[in-house]
Amino acid sequence: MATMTYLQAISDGLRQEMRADQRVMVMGEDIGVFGGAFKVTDGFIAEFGPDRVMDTPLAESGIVGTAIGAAVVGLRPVCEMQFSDFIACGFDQLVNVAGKMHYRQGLAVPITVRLPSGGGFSGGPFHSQNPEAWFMQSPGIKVVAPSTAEDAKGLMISAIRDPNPVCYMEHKHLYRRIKGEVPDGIYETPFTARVAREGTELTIVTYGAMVHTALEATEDLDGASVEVLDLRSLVPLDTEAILASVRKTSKVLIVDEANRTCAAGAEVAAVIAEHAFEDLDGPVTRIATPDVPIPFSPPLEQAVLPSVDRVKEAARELLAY
Amino acid sequence: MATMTYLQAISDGLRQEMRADQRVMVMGEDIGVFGGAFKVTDGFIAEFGPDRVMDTPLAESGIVGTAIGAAVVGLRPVCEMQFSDFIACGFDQLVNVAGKMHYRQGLAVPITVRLPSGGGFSGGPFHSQNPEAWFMQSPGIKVVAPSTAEDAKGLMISAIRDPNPVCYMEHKHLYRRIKGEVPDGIYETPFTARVAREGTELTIVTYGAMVHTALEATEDLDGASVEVLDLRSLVPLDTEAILASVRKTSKVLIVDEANRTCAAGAEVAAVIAEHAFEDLDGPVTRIATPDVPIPFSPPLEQAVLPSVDRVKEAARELLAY
Amino acid sequence: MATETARPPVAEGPDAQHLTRDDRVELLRYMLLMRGIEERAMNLYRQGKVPGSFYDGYGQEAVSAGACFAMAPEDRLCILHRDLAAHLIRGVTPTRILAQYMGREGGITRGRDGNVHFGDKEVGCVGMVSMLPDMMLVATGMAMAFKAQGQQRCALTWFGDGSTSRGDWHEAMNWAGVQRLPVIFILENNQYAYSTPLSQQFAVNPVERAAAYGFPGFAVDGNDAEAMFEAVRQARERALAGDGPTMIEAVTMRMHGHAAHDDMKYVPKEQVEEWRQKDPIERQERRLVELGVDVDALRAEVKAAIDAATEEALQSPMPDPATATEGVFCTDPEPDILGDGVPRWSGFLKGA
Amino acid sequence: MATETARPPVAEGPDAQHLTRDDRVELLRYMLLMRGIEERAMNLYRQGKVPGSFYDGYGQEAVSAGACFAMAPEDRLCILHRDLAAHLIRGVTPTRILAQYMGREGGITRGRDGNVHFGDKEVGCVGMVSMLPDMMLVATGMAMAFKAQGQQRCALTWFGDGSTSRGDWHEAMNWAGVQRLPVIFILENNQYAYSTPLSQQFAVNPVERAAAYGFPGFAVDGNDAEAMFEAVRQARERALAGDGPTMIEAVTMRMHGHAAHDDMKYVPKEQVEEWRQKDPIERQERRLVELGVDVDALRAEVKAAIDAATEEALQSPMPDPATATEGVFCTDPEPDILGDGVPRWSGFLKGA
Ligand SMILES: Cc1ncc(C[n+]2csc(CCOP(=O)(O)OP(=O)(O)O)c2C)c(N)n1
Ligand SMILES: Cc1ncc(C[n+]2csc(CCOP(=O)(O)OP(=O)(O)O)c2C)c(N)n1
Ligand SMILES: [Mg+2]
Ligand SMILES: [Mg+2]
Repeated sequence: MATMTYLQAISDGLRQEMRADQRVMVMGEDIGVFGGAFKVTDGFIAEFGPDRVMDTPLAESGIVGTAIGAAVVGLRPVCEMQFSDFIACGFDQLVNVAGKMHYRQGLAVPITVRLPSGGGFSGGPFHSQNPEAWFMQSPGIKVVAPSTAEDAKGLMISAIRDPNPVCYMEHKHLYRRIKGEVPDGIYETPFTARVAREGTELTIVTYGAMVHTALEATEDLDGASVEVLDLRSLVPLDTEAILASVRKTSKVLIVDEANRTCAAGAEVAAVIAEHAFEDLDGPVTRIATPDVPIPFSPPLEQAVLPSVDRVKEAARELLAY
Repeated sequence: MATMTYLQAISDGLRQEMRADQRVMVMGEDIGVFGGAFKVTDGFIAEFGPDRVMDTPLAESGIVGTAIGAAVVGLRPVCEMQFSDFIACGFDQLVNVAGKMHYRQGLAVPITVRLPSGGGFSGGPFHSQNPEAWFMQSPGIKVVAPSTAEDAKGLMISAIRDPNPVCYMEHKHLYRRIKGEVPDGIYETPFTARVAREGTELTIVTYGAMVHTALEATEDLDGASVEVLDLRSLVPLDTEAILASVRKTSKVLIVDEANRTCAAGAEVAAVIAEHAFEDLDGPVTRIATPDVPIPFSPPLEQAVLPSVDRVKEAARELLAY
Repeated sequence: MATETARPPVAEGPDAQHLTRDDRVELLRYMLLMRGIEERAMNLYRQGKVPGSFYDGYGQEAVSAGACFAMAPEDRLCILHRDLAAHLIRGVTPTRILAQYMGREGGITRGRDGNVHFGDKEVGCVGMVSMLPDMMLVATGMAMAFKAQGQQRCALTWFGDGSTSRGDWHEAMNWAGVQRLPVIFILENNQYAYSTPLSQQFAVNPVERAAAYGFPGFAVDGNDAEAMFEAVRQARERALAGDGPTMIEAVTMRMHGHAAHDDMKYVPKEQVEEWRQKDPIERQERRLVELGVDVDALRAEVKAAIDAATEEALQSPMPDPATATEGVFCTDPEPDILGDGVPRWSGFLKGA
Repeated sequence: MATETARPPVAEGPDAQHLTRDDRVELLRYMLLMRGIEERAMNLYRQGKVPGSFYDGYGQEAVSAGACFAMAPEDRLCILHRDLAAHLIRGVTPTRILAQYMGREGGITRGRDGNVHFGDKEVGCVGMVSMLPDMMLVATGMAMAFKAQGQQRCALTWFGDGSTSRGDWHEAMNWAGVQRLPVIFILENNQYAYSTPLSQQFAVNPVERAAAYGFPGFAVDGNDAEAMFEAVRQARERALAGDGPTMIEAVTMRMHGHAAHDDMKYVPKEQVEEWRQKDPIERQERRLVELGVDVDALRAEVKAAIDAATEEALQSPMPDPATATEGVFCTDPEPDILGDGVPRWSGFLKGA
């Protein structure tokens, strides 16, 4: 065990898996000599060489498309988008080529696409998005979103080992802010939800950076017993864990940093509304970023991102319901 | 008034608006001399000339991107995607350039993107998608989806007149199958929901081709009084109309042809679960296409698309709940 | 640049050095098979047995047959919608192709995907997606993997004239060029993209652009299977020698409509007539007749094979609707990767 | 093709025919303003007053100043992240630019977007998005509209060397070429894309590709504002004459890191040193000193303007959080389109 930041844990997972499996390569813009915009692959090129740590041209469709080609002939490419927002430029290759391949012709596409996502530091409209729901809406793509250092490493390894395209949502605002004990060596984190805190009176369903917002908001909420469920995986979605928790608490608050409409939180709400109707003692409440590009200026950005205070307020309302 | 097919009504709306407003132009692959893959713009080039009816290179990003450029200097471009599936290739320009422009710098982007969508005729995984939820998840883009000939024309005109980017979802399976009375001349259909049939015991919330499936399924459902709400517009979403209907009937079934997860139907369910909790007498039930690429072979395709029978069954269950 | 946009350096006429008499017969066989299967499929389409739409490569048979014949079993391909002969040469049976068109369980995609959108992973092919020319990048990625692993293999893909307008074309060209990858790009210039003539697609023929990416581009008579073979054979040698990509323009003509529903009113009759004179199958037949080959017997053989395949394909059941949602995800942690094709050219047999 | 990839046909040295003495002073003024504002902004960044990251165009001032100076008020532009002088020349005040960097209400985007991602619609500019080089297509579309409406106007955009690898670059080049549109593309070749050197971006310099799209490409000394002006002036004449697009490579060097956080360890010191000798501002100053211009006075004037602008920008309030969700959609059915810029070059004043 070692204490690592979320960012170090991502690097560690990648590095260990590259040591363990010659087929694993990383590719992306400025990830080689420079070590990546966020330094996730710092030092990799020295250890693994330029064939396995590939600086690519500035071409996201190219990154995803060539990764698919490399995957079907036996490699296990891990692609980095410099920011998750740029996946819009590689969207077609991901949803149409990678996502539909196995269903169409039984050919597996084991690629991992690293998507540094999320806001909170004045990244503005093009460096703050949480685009996971686009891929939840696109069949054939798995989506994971770690919130802790331990899961960041374990999910990285599981994502690489998974024989399907996996979008690995890494929240930039957790990179250096979140630290934790991380097991040594190789381990796989399953694509299932995790109870981040047990509770009996209210369930908060969330993932990624919002797990920490939810925990902080309900750490000491007038003594209420609040369960926080960290989804970890969005595709597959652990509906069993969600429903089990809701059955226990009868009240649910969903906290999602993405733009509200048709986001992961909407899907979770829909699942609960259909399958836990009898168990609910209050409305399925959603907190999310309104449908607005993420503004740059701090007061504006803070006004749109879900905050500890908003979560507190909504939780109190539901508890009192 | 004249009787027109849904397809003719789209053409008529486009043609009338081009006659009324010199700024309106249409552009896309094979839309000029050939009149478009579905013949929506048949005869247009003869009437309006090649500068206003532009055959473009095979380049979807180019179509959307140049339309944006033309719009900000004063034109009102209507772009055709040959199939809605190809918007994945123009995705970045639409969500990042068009969608965020007005918020960022107060510059309007009045473009309409025609998206021939939907399955039902062995189009297979690349010619059958319902991609509207991608754009519902992307701030700054309006999304409309007519189900009748009258609305197809009226929404086309409203979409062109709207000063924002509008995705106009035209369901291919309605093109020649659906006919109706269409008012002459120019009229605008508002971006609000429409009660396709009034009822008191159950609400079906739906849009596009599924309106017809819902109407057929509940035409004579053991004498039950089923309200069918045709959303018509997905962004903005007419939550008032949805909630008013649910308050009246207390039961709701959502029918959506898109892949289930994070689709428009999920959003509708989430809205209801949050804001009509007290009014519900049964689970918010969703029928949608499972998360699978739309298969080509008829028995497979029929197995995944929502059918009249599945709607009947779900409606009966809810009515009996 | 212009100097490289030329025919590849080949002696005129059939290349006796590299193609044996048997090879030349095989080339004809696969072109005949392609045409025969597509004609049969069109009949089945008219009978309502082929769902959706139907695309064919009538008149373009030499492009895929000649090119694929030069590819080794361990090479990998992304085959386009007018390149049926390539599937056949790699080893896909006519039965499975016809079953594919009809959406049967016995088709390559088991009814999941339709018509030409298939590839048989067992014989080293990735099925195309509809979005053109996405497969350029997939082929480039295969070549990237070969080079990264120091393997002596190459990748090949075709693409249409119209599809060169799209961004992925450029990303692939640039990527392959800057990394000097063992990949062969075949521009299938059949004069139209759906209804759009070349003049509305580009101001300069894309083959002229190859040099602007740092590799050679050659124009080849796309209706001459042997010329196609020779150009690709040389391109493959360059690729394996580490000399990077090659682009080959196969100059040909789409003799049918874009798809079954298209009457191609937009194509001048004379243009079609002119190209009819250059039919690639008749051309290869004339050569073989000169060599004393019994072409009629070959035709009969091919027809019999297609008859039998049709029967068999019609026996294949429609897929079970209960399976419709299966296979979206791969559940095998160590799934098969692409397999090898069948060696067809005698040059590979000698080598083996 | 190679013959067109050359300097545009200009006599060496300052172009006395087209630039008056005042014009040449103005060019220097805007370059000094750009550098001064960016230096000031970097200080504000270090003081924590500029949120997010910060990008500048140190050493590249001539590229935007020279090019934009040649554009008429009725022309339209998409300005890139290292082209601040273009905003100034079009008519955006230093105060609004500094307020923009600091996320204030008085900035061009009123705090909605950050740093260089802005454009002032009042003066005919569309703010860039982050995704490079998306604006190539927007500029192409503006030119398409001008041509469709028979207007005598043109569009211009810049793009970086690295961004030429992306598909949108190609779609724009091809589209502009095949439709012969009045658009000017300026390749800002500053030797790097973030940490990536040219050798990993392309095998052939993109300016060499212009001919492959059917229009000329010229390489210009990007550190010479007057050469940039003259190249763009000529390109604009060609565009207005109906002769289609022009690509101009501005050969320059990114003298600072990619953004404020980047120490550019990956750039050899000698390379930076070599380019320091070619500073575009010093160069223009030397010319003007020879003409007897009081450059020190100009510098003082510019500094005073920036001081005043800084004060004013700091007075601008932060945006009201209550407005954070406003303006996603336009509610005016007849919204303003892009407006005209300020005529700066004497050639436009004469004409008026
Ligand atoms: C990205 C994309 N946009 C649109 C289409 C629709 N479409 C199918 S084939 C075709 C024309 C293709 O022309 P070309 O590349 O020349 O190939 P050909 O069919 O002539 O062999 C078009 C526009 C498509 N398949 N992909
Ligand atoms: C599509 C896209 N991918 C990645 C990035 C991240 N990024 C920002 S600037 C940059 C390098 C750009 O290089 P170049 O085009 O040469 O412009 P320069 O900054 O050198 O002026 C990168 C990779 C981006 N902005 N857009
Ligand atoms: Mg073609
Ligand atoms: Mg650069």
